[in-house]
Amino acid sequence: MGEVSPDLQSRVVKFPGGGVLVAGIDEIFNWARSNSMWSLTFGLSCCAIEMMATAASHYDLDRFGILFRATPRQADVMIVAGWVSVKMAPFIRRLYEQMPDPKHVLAMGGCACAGGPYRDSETIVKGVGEIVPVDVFVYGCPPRPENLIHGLIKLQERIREESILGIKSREPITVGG
Amino acid sequence: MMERDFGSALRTALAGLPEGAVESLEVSGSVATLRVNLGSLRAVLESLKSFPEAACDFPANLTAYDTGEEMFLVYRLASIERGWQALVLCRVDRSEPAAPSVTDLWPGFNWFEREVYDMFGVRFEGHPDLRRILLPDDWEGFPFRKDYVSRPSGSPLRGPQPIDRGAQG
Amino acid sequence: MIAQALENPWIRQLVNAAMLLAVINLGVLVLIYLERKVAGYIQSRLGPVHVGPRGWLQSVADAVKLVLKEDIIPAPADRFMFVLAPFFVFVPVLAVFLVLPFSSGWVAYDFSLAALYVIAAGTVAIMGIVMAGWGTNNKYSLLGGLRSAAQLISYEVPVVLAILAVVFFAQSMSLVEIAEAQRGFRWFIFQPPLLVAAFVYMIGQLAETNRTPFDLPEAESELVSGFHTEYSGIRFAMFFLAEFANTFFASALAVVLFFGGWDGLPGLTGALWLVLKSYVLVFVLMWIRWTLPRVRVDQLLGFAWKVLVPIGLIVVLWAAASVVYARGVAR
Amino acid sequence: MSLEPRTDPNPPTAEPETPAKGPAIDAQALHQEILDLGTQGMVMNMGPQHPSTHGVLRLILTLDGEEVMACEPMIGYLHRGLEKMAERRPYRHFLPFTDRLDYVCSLANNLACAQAIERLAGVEVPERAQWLRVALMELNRIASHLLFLGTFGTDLGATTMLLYAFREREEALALLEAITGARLTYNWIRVGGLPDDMPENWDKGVLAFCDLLESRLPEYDRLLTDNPIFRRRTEGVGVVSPEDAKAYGLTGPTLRASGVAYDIRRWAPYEKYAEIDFDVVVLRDGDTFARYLARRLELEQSVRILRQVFDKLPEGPIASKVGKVLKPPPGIAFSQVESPRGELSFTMVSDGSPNPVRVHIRAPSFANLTVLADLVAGNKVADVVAILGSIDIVLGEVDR
Repeated sequence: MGEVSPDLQSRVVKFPGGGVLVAGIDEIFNWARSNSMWSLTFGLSCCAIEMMATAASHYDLDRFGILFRATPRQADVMIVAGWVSVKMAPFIRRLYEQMPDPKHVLAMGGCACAGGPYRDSETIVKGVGEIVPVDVFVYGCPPRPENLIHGLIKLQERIREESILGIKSREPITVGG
Repeated sequence: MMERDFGSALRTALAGLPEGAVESLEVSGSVATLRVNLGSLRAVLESLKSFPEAACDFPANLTAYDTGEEMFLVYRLASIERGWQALVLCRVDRSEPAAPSVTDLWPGFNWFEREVYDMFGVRFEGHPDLRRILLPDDWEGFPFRKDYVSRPSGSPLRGPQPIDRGAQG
Repeated sequence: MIAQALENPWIRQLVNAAMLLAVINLGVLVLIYLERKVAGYIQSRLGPVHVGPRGWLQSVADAVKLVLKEDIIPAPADRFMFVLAPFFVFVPVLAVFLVLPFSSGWVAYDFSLAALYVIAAGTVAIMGIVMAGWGTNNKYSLLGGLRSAAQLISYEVPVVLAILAVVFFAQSMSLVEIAEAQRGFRWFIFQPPLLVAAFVYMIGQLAETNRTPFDLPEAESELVSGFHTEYSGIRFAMFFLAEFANTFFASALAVVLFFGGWDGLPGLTGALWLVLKSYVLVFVLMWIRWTLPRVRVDQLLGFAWKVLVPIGLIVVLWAAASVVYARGVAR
Repeated sequence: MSLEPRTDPNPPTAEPETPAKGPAIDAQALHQEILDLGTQGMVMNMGPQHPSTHGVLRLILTLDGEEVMACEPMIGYLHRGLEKMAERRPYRHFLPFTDRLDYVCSLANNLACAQAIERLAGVEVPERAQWLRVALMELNRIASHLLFLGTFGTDLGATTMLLYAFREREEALALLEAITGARLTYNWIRVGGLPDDMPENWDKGVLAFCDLLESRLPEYDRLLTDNPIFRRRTEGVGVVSPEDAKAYGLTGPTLRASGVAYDIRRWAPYEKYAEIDFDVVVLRDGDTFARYLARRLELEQSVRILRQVFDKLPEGPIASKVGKVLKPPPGIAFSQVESPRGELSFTMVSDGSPNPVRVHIRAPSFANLTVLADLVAGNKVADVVAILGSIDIVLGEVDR
């Protein structure tokens, strides 16, 4: 959805019933988009193992309609699980750009959020936020499956607030470790 | 009993070498530590592998370490049938580090030698394709040397990435 | 005025087709939900639960979301082939439903050569898949496309032989007559040659619908996602729906050919019996999908030509012999 | 084996000269001409983002249709320079980093690192701590092998195996969490022993888990081991002869599947393995199925070991006194531990200062991966995934 000029937003609301119309459409779109978040299998390291454990039968992400797709073309959410090295960064950027809109990024684990314990390592990017705009930071090393599900639910709530008239504030959400 | 025949086996294996080849040899438990000078490193390793008594045919480990003044290569060869291991230490000149490659004796050391080159800059003559293995190819310098000045890790995409917070593409 | 319009055969066909399209799409959405639930229970987990009452609206949410996605046509892709491929895969699957007799009166178009038409329409989908593989100009989809072309062609032959055996018994190509011939529990599955034909048919259809253990084309772990790697949004939804519609049709046709179509206890109307039986068969297909590993390409093709086709030929001869023998006895 | 794809030795001339009219075409010559046409391989890129979740490994495959002509693994996408960071820290501060090496069996790394420091500094470990370390190691090995069964099944298409294996693995993780407090990165082995004793009736929990696991193993066999499709996909694929296995420095189940009996727990026993009666799983034919079966049978051996540990567990201190600042004497020492992937060994060099001069981590996955390039040539694309899965590598310890 392209960037909608603000004055259009006011003009539409003034249109009798416009507000309700837009709200109605938003309601359906966001319900569909938040309940069917297909995520890109993008496991880098230890958080990937915990992501697989979350998707397995004990915690089961399929309950929320989250399916793991292998290609970026069919993914809505990119879960970056693991530390991001200098050599890997261009690939992450390219994968992010290959994903169709509307797309979101969930940085899982301390390393993806802010570089984790590798402060003095020369080949680690201090947080995936330097490469792709991140929506939800889930801290923890690795975050427990409940944390990841908490982060995903927060992302669902964020998607429900979106509107086709351009996104309101995009402050990233942070879920504690 | 283990020390005696491992020690004696080693001495018979290394008997054929020129005098200064093996600087020191001690055996403790099932591990023998040899200090070898660079010139006859290849000969010692070949004899360790080929000599039936020693039969160190298993390439356990190959690495290097740099103490700031001198740099050492560390080879660890094991003999699975006989249950003992040989730790071969060899001093390498720090400014121009070079060593004979043993990839033809043990293909397993192929990547280990590439890693030592990648991290210490030791050029292994005779290695099939000596390239960087872990670091990006355009990386300057050899990080594990003591005199390596560590670079602050800027964003890999050349400079801080403008996070387009507002625009939702 | 509407009654008048319905007299005109063209309008009637159009209404039939439109109604059929609606029923199939609804059925496919239910099928997708069923697949994820069955997969869940087989894998000792729940499957979709939070979307709508007990997760029923999950596939509706998926469909609506897919429609809303950005429509990406990759730059290096050959636009013409890329855009047309999903239609070449989706339309034949729907076209084939026209001849499926839900019950004696309920058939969109009763066609005397229905069996032949089903096979012919089925092969158009192969072209669609190869177009998708080649059109996206991506190595993964190229490999996926070529693999699935080889697979579909080599599994078309056993399916044709199985249908041929049934046609011998029913003495007619029209699906309605085939189902009529099985009324009163004289189902073809009880005839020995057709029991083997049923197995050959089901294995062939397993490969036709690209389901494990034959889901080579979109082998997850090997070719990322096979021929629909580059498709996103509504175009991918077409492939997704086509695969499930094909699965439903395969089992519905199996019910018509071997399990007596709409023939069942008088309690329910005929059509419901057919749908019920095909859902049982679809469940078996899903069960197979979530338990068996994948076959390698050369094993897959070897199995088709060295095992299935010979058995198919034997079944055809056996069926022909038993029909001639039965007619000889009758006279 | 040259890595460049087979290029066409002599490109066909602009227009083929037309054969003289009339004579029948010589089939043999035509056939020969087609043969030396020399098709050019298609270079395909598998990874670094790859569905079979082994982490970030990039395989550059040169394909001739479905056949793989050459394969070059590219690694380094998870490289953090851990060994350089170890040189900037005192010895014991490096222990938490070792969890992030082989993050599927972190306790093996902790033990290898702690053991190297203990050998360097000459620290004694009390009996009870040694026994408990063995129990922790075997429990972690079971969890790691269960993960292998799951991902290997998924690589071959049996996704249900992943869910079943993870169901049991969750039980094991719950037990490990009960004693160490973490699910994956335990950091629970200290120089000189363990940070704390086991909670009471933890051993009953472990024994109950052993019975549960043994009741579930037949289920795995029905799903994978005795499945004809699985058998045909893995038997005879990627065969490694014992000589090659030794020459490439393979270790662990990958080596033992080729018939070489080299298990550090039996070859150079550490902790209390010398007093435990278990047998080393050694198979013969060295193909992908043997590598799978080796790990599948090791599950039973680990259960057997766990059952013996708790009745021989003595009372006593859990850790020995180690000073505030640890300055080991100058010298070189190395530790050897049998991690689920092979021989994990830390080589440490000290010059008497609190920080080590060099810490080298000999990762089994790094050594096992060298064989992939030569093993894969000549197989199909589907076999590449099967062979890679059967070597069971973890990229965290390959790239360090």
